[in-house]
Amino acid sequence: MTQNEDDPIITLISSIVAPFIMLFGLYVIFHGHYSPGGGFQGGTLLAAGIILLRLALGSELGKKQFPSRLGTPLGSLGVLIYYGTGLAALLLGGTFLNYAFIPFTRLASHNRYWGILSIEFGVGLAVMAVLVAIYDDLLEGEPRV
Amino acid sequence: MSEFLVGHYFYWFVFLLMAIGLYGIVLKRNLIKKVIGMSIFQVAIILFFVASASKWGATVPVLDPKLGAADTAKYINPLPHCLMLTAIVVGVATSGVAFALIISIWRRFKTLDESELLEKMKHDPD
Amino acid sequence: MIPTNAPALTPLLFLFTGLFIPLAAFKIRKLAYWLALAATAAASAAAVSNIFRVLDGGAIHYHFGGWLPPIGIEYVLDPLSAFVTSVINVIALIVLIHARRTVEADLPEGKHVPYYALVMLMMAGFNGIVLTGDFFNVYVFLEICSLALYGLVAVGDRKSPVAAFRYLVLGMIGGCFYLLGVGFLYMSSGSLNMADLKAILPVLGARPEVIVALAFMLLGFGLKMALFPLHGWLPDAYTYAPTATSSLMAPIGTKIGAYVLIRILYFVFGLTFITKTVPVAAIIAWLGAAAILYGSIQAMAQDELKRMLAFSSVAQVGYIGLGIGLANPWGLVGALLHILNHGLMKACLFLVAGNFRMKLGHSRISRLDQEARRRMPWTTAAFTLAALSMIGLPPTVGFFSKWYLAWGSIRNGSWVFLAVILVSSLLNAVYFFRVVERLYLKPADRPPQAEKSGGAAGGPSEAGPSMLIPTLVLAVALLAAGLLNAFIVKGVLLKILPPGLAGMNP
Amino acid sequence: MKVVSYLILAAFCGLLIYASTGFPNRGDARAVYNRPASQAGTPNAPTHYIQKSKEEMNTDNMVTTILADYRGYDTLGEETVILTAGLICFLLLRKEKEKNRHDSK
Repeated sequence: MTQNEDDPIITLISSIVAPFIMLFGLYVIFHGHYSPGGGFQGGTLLAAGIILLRLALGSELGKKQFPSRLGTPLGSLGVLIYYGTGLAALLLGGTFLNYAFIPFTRLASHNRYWGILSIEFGVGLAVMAVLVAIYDDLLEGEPRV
Repeated sequence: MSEFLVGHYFYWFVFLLMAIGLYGIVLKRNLIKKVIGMSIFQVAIILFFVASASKWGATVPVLDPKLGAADTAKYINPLPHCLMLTAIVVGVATSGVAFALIISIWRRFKTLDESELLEKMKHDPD
Repeated sequence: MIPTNAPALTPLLFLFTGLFIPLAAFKIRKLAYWLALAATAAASAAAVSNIFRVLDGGAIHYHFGGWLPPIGIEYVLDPLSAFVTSVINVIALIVLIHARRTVEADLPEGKHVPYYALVMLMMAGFNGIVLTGDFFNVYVFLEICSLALYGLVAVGDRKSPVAAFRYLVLGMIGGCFYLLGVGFLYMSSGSLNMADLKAILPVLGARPEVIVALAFMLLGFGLKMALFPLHGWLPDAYTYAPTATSSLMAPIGTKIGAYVLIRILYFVFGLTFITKTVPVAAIIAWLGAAAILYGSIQAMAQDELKRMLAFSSVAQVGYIGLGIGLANPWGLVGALLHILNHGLMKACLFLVAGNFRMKLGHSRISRLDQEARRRMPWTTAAFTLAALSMIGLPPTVGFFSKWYLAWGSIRNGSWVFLAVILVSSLLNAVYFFRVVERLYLKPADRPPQAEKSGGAAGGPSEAGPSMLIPTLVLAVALLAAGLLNAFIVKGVLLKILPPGLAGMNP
Repeated sequence: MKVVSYLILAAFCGLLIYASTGFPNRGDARAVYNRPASQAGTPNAPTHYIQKSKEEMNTDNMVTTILADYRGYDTLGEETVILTAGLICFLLLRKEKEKNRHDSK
């Protein structure tokens, strides 16, 4: 890799754009019930925002925003949120992943609605964390110096 | 006959894409090109499933209050789309692992050409 | 709660541990191994108790999310899946007890946490494939376990990433072929559920897309199972992987492919389709016979013990393929018994290779001699017992599985297969006695070399108890399974046979 | 060797085109997999998804309902796949850092 030169245009534009990409990612996660979208797509957008900052500002500054050692634990936490939602349904008397048994509200269909939202959040978190972790690991593995 | 052609030509192009991907995997010597071939193959399979979901004159599988839910011909088939979301993720994961492997191969042998790699492995003690 | 959730218990347990290890062992790294061991022990207990549950009460269906089969995904715990899950989980437990020392020797400490997490995810994938009743779910769990395996292979020797990359390319082609087959079945019937498709396929008959779907599914799992012309990834992957990985994947990995083959051929497509409509069973039997000869002959030429065992695996997978392809009850019972038998044998032999590597610093056949036996008498005894079972001498279980296979070939009137089985037993004897002879009869006439290897290992000694006991347990299990084989066959295997075959009593 | 590979590729294409002769036309709303019941009379899953997802989950987007609820177990597997990939990259590539840390201490 060549010497990292600070290009003001790249730095400025990406620092302006990245928060909006991440905001849009959150929108895609939480609006997945009504329009095309969902946890995976939103998580990818969140990861894109983080990786854009790493590319534009350099890994040193980027890792202040999202430390790379958090990648794998956060990823497994995200999948555990998914798993935990399913397990809660199992413990409350249904089969695994039967959200109708989790008492978010009184209506079974609304319980399922909230169950879907909770797992979409888990999926988004896991995808974001793991994609950033893969990016970090690939960069670390690259022979430099 | 023409109806058969119009109804099937898309599948044939998808199969052609699969053959291109397989060609890249089997006959290309560079490991990166093999990974590219793998991605083409996977994308072809995704296209195949998504193509099978289409219905003429139907809309996206998001409920439209004006259309109602009773007539299934008004929405395209949502199941293959859902399956392919999974397949896309699997494809991403496979490419990620493939690149990780390629990096560790490069670190040890300093080459990504398959025949050179085999040559170096033959002379490598243990 | 446990009885109603019995089918989903083992994969969910492994999945939870696999997800929990990266979090829990973030600070305390030692926890990873013990968590993995505890989960495997619990899963083996659950799997073994599931066998009795199924034999008493019949198949149990488990509907994820409360949706009935064609709508949602179901798990089916029937005698076949209960049998295979208990085999793989118990073997994994024994291998994991052994794995602690070898993983410590092979990997730096920082890598233990992801290593054990990946082992757990791999086991979750295997259990998921065996238990599921949905074709697409098979694909998802297949990808989990094969991805985990690529990673587990790639942390071994210097050449292991190359072996892992080749495995990845072939495994990915296999997975994609399988997915394509599922797509074709979906195009012809609109269903992904196995039980549903079993009802639909007789109505469809031999339509072109159904035939091609079957071909692609068999190709895909033939690759995973390493059936003869598709075995290219196996020798390198087994040889260069770390000891713990190769002793996990050799007894378990290929069996999953065999299981899915049995499931697809006999339980979804049915006997008449695979023998009368499209004679794929015969093709699989011939490939199996070719694999037996090819693997045995290649194994004779190898010097590295692990590589010899890898080629012997190709041959043993051939036996299973032959049994599946015979399409009669004796063949299928032989194949199922060989799944158990080969699992125990290969685990035992790879553990022996691991003990040699750990204590002698190598596992080259040309450098083994009496000295090795004098130092490690118990390991050598276990090796000898496993070798006898491999050859198929009577008190061991290896004899009985070959007996059923031979009987099946006679009943089918296929004398070629009988000849192949007999010749291969001779070949097995040749390549195993080559090693056994060196261990018992070759005098240690090379003091400098012996001293060198002894110096590296720090004096002559037997492997530690955590490594020796699993090896011996497996060796004794071979004898026990041989002596109890009538119970296993009558009590479990005959209840597995699919409806078309159950009528013909062995 | 190269000729054999080309022959295998040609055979692959031939097999696929042979299979495609059995497919229904693309976009046909009356194709087998779009009918409310299969050939054996069992219910067809996509029909259920389209007609019932609003009623059963209060959610408009059918792909989301299938992904997260009807076939939610597949999605759990999918997340596990991507976590597995992350763990493998960790296992294979986080190497120098460990050594450096040991050296610096």
